[in-house]
Amino acid sequence: MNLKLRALLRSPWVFHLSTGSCNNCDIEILDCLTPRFDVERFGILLAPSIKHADVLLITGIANRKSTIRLKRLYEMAPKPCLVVAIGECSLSRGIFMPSYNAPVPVDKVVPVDAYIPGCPPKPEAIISGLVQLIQKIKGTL
Amino acid sequence: MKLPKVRELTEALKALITGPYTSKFPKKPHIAHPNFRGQPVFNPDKCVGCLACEYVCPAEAIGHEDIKDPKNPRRVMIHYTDTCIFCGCCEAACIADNEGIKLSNEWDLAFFDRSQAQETIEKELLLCEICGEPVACKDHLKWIAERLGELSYSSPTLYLSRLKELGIIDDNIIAASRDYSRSDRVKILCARHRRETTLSTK
Amino acid sequence: MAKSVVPIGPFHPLQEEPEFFTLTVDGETVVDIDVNIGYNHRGIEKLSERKSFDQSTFVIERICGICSTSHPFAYTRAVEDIIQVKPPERAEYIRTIIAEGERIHSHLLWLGLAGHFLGYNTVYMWVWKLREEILDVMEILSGNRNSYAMFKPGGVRRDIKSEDIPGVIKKIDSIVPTLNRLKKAVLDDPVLHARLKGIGILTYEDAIDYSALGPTARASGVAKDVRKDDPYGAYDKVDWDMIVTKTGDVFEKVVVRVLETYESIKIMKHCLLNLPEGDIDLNIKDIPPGEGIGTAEAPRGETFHYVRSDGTNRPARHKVRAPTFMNLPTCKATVVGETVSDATIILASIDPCYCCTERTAVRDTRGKRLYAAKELIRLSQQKTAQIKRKMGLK
Amino acid sequence: MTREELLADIKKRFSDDIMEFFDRSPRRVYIEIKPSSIVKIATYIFKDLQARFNIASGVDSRTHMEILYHFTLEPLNLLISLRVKLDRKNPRIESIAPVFRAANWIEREMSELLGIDFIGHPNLKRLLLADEWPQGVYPLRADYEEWDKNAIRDRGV
Repeated sequence: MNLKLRALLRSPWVFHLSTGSCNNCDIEILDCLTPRFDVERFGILLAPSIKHADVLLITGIANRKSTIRLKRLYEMAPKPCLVVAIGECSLSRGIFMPSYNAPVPVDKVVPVDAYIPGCPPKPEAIISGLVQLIQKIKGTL
Repeated sequence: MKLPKVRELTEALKALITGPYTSKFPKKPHIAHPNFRGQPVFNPDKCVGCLACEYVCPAEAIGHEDIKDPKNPRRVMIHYTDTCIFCGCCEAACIADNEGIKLSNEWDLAFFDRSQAQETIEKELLLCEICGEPVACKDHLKWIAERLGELSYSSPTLYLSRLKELGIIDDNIIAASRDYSRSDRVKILCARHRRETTLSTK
Repeated sequence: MAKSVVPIGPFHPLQEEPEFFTLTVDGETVVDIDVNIGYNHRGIEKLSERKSFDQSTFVIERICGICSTSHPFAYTRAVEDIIQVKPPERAEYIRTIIAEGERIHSHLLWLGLAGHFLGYNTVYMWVWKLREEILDVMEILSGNRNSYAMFKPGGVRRDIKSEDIPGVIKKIDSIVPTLNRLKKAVLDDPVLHARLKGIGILTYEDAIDYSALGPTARASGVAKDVRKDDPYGAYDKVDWDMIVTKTGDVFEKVVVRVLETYESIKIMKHCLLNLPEGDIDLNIKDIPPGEGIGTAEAPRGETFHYVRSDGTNRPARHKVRAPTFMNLPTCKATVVGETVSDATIILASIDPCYCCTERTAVRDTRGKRLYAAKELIRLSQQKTAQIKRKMGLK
Repeated sequence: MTREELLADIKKRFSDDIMEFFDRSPRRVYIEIKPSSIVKIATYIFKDLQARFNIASGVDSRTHMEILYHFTLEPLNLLISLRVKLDRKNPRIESIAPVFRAANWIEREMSELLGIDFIGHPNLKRLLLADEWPQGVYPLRADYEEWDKNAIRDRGV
């Protein structure tokens, strides 16, 4: 297992999933790909389809309609895959906690490995979160 | 191959000199602008434990827990990092001249386990001598007494806690009047019991 | 000719929000389109009834990331409409500065995405690099890159320090030369003319019938802009002009948005330079029972907030309507009849903001040959490359 | 024509349908009308006065169900809101979607979130809520309670 994880961490391909978010966090993720933060230096690319994804970036409160697709996409992602929750909404639904359309937080739907708080988190926070996750995984290998 | 126009050449030269636009982030640490609204941090000695920040918080990201054992009554103020939206309402509403809780410049808050995603401070709590319910934090009563000045002598809870703070009163003085009638008047009481002792003639 | 169904989305890697268009395609031309929405629904109207008037500004601000000032702007105007009161002069100026700053970064964001949909990835990277400058400006002014937490019924929460203003003006001026080069690159590019002119036309009558708003309507000649018709904030104290064009095709929508960015830069600099003195908040204590309606001009059109208060400190009912809610149905009029490769750019031309509309959903696909969403983008980029070859530019 | 002429004309033309005319401020006018006359008045305002249909907002005040149809007249900077009161048990009203397509979605949303039935709407199906949302539960009603037993309302650590 750790051989695959080791290979995965050389250049983690990222798949971005917005399950009912205000697209602030989604745009900060896209900001990481643009010249100023340019995560391609670390080999992080937006995977064209879920089948190529190594890291799943989840934003949004996992509302009822999105949870069905979230579960299906999590099963479709090739294992081992890491899941990172970005922004307050995907951590504990933040300010939308009492919303009738958001029954459970994201980590009750899919197992989440790293949490990056912030509303929205700065692109530097997203990059440092990914780097800490990679070091943590590398540390345990 | 088309010859590059002059503009592209100047562009290339400029880029050579100034170097790439990409920020050298992981190598060079990023310092946010001083105006940036980062992680709210409690300031233990300024905070008076009055829960104003908890009432005002739009995302209900600040909670408290009163530990009522008589030996060491404490109020634990909890700030949940995974629910906070960094809006700055708590700092604006803090009665201890906006110093009790302050938004720091901290932005790198990634963590791996959500159950430890909270910061707590503890404040000393005063319990009602009859029913044991929390009255308020000691600092909070001190904060009120300072503002009321001599008016604070109207309420036994205030002046007793204030004088005990200054060390003028100690237990044996209060113990002396314990068994005389209406001795409840000279005790630190919660609002309900203070009303009862004031109105009743027991 | 058997019809096949083309799904776009819901989780398309590049689109920021999940939205799902089901195009029924007959050969190359799109015959029918069905928009299904509902993914982003977070029940904000019910949430706002739980929070006090002051707190629900933050729920409202998180309706949409890229128009996160127009909603609180309209909401605070609605609450002030209930009390029939006007915030102080300085607060109006600060609100206008933040609103215009956001319009600039929202239009730049869209220009970058439209560039990518057409295969112009360098435009995408250039424009988003430019956008970082304006995000730094907003971080200096309001403390966060977006979701600015500046609005409050009756005024503004934070003041703009006067020592920050020169730095901010310098940063805004540094945007203009690059924007000029981009404008020339985008507007005079023969390939774009051939690619975008004449497709996805929203006629004047359709724009009226669908009650379209914002740049989508202004590109079709409907001269409606809340900042001009119902002047609020400091818009009547700045001389700027509304951009209206005639034909309503995708190219006009690009033109309207690029020129509006210049207007916003002009307004923002004017407000920053003569910011009046005075306090910034009315400290509204109680809100009488009644109803109030507030509107504001978002980058995509007019946002509309209806607030009803029953005398307590919580709104009794809070109705929110975002501009994309009115613009999205217009894609039925613009996409039908166009070729599949143009579909993506036409759908993106109304600058859809799904978290505003709070609705996306999916429908099962039938039919034989299915394009994956990525294929559609490749088709659109192929068409651009094909036009380039035809023009001998390759 | 000016604002006063326009309002006087509306009053004269639909005098029997208008129950209450509340001229709140230079930019806001609230007109309460009989539910049966909504299509007639809405078409007049939309077609003849070239107003823009802004939105319709449904309100569940505990005694009755209320709908406000908002129309904006840009040249006069005036917003006319037609208020319609329906009974709360079985709110039904004629749909104005066939008249102008802008009202199509908002009526679908109100029927889904507030339970108002629109007669004659082209396709009154669900717009927002998930398919698993139970029939007959309307979240925006005042008496809505949480039906989902395993919903977690605290941080769910």
